[in-house]
Amino acid sequence: MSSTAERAPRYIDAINQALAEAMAEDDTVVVIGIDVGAGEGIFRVTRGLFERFGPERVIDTPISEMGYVGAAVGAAMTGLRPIVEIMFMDFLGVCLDPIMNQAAKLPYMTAGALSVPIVFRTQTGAGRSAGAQHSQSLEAMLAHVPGLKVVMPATVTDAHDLLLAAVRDPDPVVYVENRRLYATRARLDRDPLPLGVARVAAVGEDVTVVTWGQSLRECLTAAEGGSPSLEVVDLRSLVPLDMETVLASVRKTGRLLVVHEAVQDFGAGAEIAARVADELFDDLRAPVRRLGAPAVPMPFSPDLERALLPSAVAIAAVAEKLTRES
Amino acid sequence: MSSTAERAPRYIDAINQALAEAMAEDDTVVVIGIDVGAGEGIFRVTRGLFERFGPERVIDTPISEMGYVGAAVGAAMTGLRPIVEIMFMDFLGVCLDPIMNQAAKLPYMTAGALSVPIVFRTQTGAGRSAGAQHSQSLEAMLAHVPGLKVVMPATVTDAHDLLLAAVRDPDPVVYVENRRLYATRARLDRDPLPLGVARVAAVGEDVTVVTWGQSLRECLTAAEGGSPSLEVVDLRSLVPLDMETVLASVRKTGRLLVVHEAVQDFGAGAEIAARVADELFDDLRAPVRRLGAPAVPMPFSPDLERALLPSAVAIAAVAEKLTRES
Amino acid sequence: MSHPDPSGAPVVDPAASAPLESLFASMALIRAFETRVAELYRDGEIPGFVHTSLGQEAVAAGVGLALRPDDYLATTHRGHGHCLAKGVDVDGMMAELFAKATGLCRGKGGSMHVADPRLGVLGANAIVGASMPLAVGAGLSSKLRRQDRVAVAFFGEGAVNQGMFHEAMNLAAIWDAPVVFVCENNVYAEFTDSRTMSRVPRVADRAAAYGIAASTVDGNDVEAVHAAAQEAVERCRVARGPFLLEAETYRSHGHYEGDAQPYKPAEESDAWGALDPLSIAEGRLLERGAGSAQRLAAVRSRARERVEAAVERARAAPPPAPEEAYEHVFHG
Amino acid sequence: MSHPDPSGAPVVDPAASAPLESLFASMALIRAFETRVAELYRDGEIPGFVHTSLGQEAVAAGVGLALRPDDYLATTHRGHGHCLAKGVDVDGMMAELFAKATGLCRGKGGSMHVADPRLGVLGANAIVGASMPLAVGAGLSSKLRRQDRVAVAFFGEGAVNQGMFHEAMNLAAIWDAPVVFVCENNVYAEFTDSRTMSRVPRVADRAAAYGIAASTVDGNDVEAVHAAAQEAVERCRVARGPFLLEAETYRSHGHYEGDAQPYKPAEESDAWGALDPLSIAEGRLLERGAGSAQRLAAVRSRARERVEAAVERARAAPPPAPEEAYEHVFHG
Ligand SMILES: Cc1ncc(C[n+]2csc(CCOP(=O)(O)OP(=O)(O)O)c2C)c(N)n1
Ligand SMILES: Cc1ncc(C[n+]2csc(CCOP(=O)(O)OP(=O)(O)O)c2C)c(N)n1
Ligand SMILES: [Mg+2]
Ligand SMILES: [Mg+2]
Repeated sequence: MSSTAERAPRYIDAINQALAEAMAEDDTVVVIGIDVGAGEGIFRVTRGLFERFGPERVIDTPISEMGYVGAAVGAAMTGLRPIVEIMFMDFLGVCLDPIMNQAAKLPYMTAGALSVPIVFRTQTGAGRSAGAQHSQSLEAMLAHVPGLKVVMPATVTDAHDLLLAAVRDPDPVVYVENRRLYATRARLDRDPLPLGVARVAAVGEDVTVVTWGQSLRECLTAAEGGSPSLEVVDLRSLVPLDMETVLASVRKTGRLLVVHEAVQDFGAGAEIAARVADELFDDLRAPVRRLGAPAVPMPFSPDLERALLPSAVAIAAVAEKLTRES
Repeated sequence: MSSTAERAPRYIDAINQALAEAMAEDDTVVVIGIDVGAGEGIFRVTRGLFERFGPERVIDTPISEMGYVGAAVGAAMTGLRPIVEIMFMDFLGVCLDPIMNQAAKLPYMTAGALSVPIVFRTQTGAGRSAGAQHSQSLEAMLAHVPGLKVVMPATVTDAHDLLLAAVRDPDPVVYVENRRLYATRARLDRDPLPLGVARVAAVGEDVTVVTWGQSLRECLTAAEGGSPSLEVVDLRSLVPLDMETVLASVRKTGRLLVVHEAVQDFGAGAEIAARVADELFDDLRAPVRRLGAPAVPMPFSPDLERALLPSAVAIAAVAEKLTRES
Repeated sequence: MSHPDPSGAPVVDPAASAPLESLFASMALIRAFETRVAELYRDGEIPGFVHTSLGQEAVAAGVGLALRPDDYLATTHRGHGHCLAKGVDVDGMMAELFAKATGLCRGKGGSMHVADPRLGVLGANAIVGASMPLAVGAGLSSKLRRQDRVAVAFFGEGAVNQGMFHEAMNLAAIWDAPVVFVCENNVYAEFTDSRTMSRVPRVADRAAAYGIAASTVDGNDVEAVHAAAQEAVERCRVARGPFLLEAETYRSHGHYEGDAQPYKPAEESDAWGALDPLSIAEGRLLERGAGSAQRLAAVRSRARERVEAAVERARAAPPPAPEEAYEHVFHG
Repeated sequence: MSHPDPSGAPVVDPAASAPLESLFASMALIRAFETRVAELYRDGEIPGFVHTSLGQEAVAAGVGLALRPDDYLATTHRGHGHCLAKGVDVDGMMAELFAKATGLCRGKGGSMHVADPRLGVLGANAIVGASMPLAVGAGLSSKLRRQDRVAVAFFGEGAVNQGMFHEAMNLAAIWDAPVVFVCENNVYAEFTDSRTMSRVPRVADRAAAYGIAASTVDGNDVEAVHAAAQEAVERCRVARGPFLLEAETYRSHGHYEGDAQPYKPAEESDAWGALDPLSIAEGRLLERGAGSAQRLAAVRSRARERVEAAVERARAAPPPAPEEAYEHVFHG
């Protein structure tokens, strides 16, 4: 930790920094959640905030997700801009209503009279033997709910930029961290991309690989092989969905592989795949493929778990196969 | 009502009859929910059951979905076979945890030592000006959760057969009624199809239309036009997903349109579309299309609502366009 | 019955109570509105689900008149009366129920989602229990922004068994949020006598589990409701923390319009019928010489006329344009 | 402190209490298990999250020994002790924590999901509060099937603020389900002193809101816990309805292994450290002449040996076969 000054910030530092910036620039921004205050967060994401901004702006809650997430929605309707934490994405099981039935719907139901500028901060990520109830990537569920924006930062820069953008956004935004990325380090890019724009993370020729969140690393590793040449698109947000960038890339490569850590069946990859297969029907040189986790709850065993998650090796293999199919 | 004896049963009668049969054949079957007992159900689906089977088997609950759905899961683990009602599918917002994190996962997490033979009965359906919080079709969310089976009866026969199959099934099954179908009438088929098998509801040549739930009616109406000639496949269940029947049909027609009442973006139609576009890449004569509701909360206004739901006219138009694209 | 209030003596000067005339007029408006809505629904002029608050007017009026225009209010599927008592425009409400472009929500919300943020009305809500966390958030917002706005959550006694009640009450308590929880105990939740769904018949008795002060009031006595509401609201106003007010009343219509109510014992409805909140207020006004029978009848008929005018305007108003279906999903 | 129990006098004959020797042996096993697990986790031999129950052994042992093998038990992320006290096989548990094929869940569950339905153990659970509705369901099942099996839900004081507590307590009450709610009040929920998260410090005081009888017991006095648990269990056994038992104790390790616990005042941990449940039991046994220091040391070392044997077996056991990842999603 002593060398932090010289070293590039970690993903987790970038989140922390964005939280501090958001709170400093707008005093209606408050952070709400279990142990986010004096405890500095179960993963230490909120460290320093309580000390700096005090208990009125960094608000500890009891274990009452339905209640405090609902209260955060009510606060967002009445002049605050809460960043409310759902400690594990799996806990949507106990607080879906305020997200799905309240925040996502009230602006529409009131024809815009109410606005709900809120960020639902949560984290996900299998690969740590956290068991089936603490390993789910549920972004597809939320992207399916009209009225929610869904962002999934995959890089240190996006961890920072997308969080700030989410806080400044007038709409409810679900911001999903991946805890396997917390320790990754990189310098922040200077020119932030806006929320809603995808990024070409690696330029390539043969196969477009669309991904988001922690799978980006696996995809980039797969791309390092060089053959086939992969163009990796980091989607950054599922809603809004930047199909232009995706389509432009697939127009060039003629092939698409969508990769995500979430369960493949009825996952968000299906939407991308279906759209591309439709819109580029005549341009595709090979079928659009997807690679996600198989339809099983995530097992505790590290070996079993590892075998289920899309790896760089598997990504490269599917991509290679795609080039042979056309 | 006096002519019921002569007339074919309604969809709602078929559900009621299946409930009674399931309870009669197995005395561990219990019905649990808000007002399912003496009140006979808010839509009168459970009428007569309380009188016939008594308060120990038709169990009224307080407005405590998280609690009573969770209790039903606990009861299923310990010798009962509960049919638990979630009055509107939208109320998943207040009871997702016992479904997603308990029932779906406990059998796997215990390597099969526990089983959870439970039916989550719920109903959905826009088109009745019930407003954005009472009109959602959320089957995609549940189909995405490994460990849940998801059935969506579209016909009177299936309302009966799939419910009985769901109760007899050793796994958690989500059984989704559509309230716009309650009053539809038909005689029960004699030979029930098992759970997990799709049904060709109309034979046709030009375009395969895959659907489920209430949209089946619209698709069949669209098919009546005759030109283009539509082959309508009623999926009956999303999990298990009978791709064989779908693929066989699309192999024949070379074209696929997936139709559902749920929001199209990140909806279950994307999974079918992505699979077919992949597996039949060389056989497709036109791109796979989807027709679902646009990504907006369902408005109260009947006019606005009607305009958003896939209609027979729209289905026929998309199908017709598809035939022109190849 | 009043729970011991840890923070001391009454904060409201009884003379500050709204005069019974105003309370009566507010109730008359609600009665007229709901009566007409029930007819219009029966006749198919209003779509969707409609839950009227007939018989419960005293709760809405009594609480509504204890609030400032900038106080917050979150309510339920049975929320027409609460909105009207808070001052929401009758035309805008009626047009909303007719799904017209002139409706408060331009026809997108309907009966179960009427809202008017200009008057702090955060909306009716079709999820039982959801009004409570929303109101806690509004109260928190008021407190943190150093305002003295109070947030009121209306809910039925059926909602008390929802986990959201528990979590919201506890949050309001530990955050000392200016929230008045108003439980309208109208005996029934849909078709169920709520007394069978809890071993503790009195909702106010549950407040002790959160260290929240509470009281039960005769919900058909509009003056009693108003006095209790004012007391509770003023406590919040001066930062003495949340309060649970239970108003005992009776739902005189079905759960929804069209409900035949086979589950209600006749003696019960008869007994409550004799306790009509408008008649009680009328009796008192006459007794006190505060108005003649004629003048009171005029108040009622002016209310009916006001509602009828709203109906005419709603009928005449245009529906929302088709493209509006796609608007307002996002602000940005 | 005992709440008035509406259903009458004690149902348990005090002489039927398990002897202190058995309770001590049970605690010694849990202590040995948890101590070893903490080391193994620190050394990276056990993956995932681990939450030990060190310091809380008396609650597990006292309740566990009041149960029959066919009684149901649902517990939390901190459930090792409860499972062991219910009689779950030490080898199977340890192997599960090692993610081995010989584990109770064949390595698919892990520390937070150990289960053994043969002994009524419906599982540890990683969702705070989830044990409670599951136990209510098990109790309902027992009741409707005319069995006399009792269901126990373990949970922490932090879980009491979850809506599931509220809903489950009320359901158990109105269904008269044979459920003992055991709240292990160990002061902390993660890094938070739970007394700051409710205005009502005593969990048992919240039971009145459901009409459920409740009591608070010294959770470090294994005999007291056992007596109270037996009383509660027997009430359920004879269909006198649910009970809430609060056991006051202290989490002597961090929330998870590795937690540095800056939030705990030193005096507090010291004070509780002096109340070690095993030492208390030992002192009493010696005082009563029921065992020599040597014999008690032998009990402790046998427990450590038992655990060490389990560790060796777990280490030697094979991991699950890769294809098992795809099995057990469905039964049919
Ligand atoms: C979470 C949820 N569960 C169930 C319902 C269906 N429902 C609508 S109103 C109602 C009864 C509410 O009773 P109460 O709270 O007493 O209010 P009242 O109708 O008497 O005003 C129920 C069960 C719902 N809308 N939301
Ligand atoms: C629904 C839910 N919210 C939050 C968490 C994260 N979490 C795990 S344990 C815990 C604290 C639980 O405290 P308590 O109930 O007192 O049990 P203890 O850990 O003290 O045994 C929290 C907040 C969770 N697992 N589930
Ligand atoms: Mg009621
Ligand atoms: Mg604790």
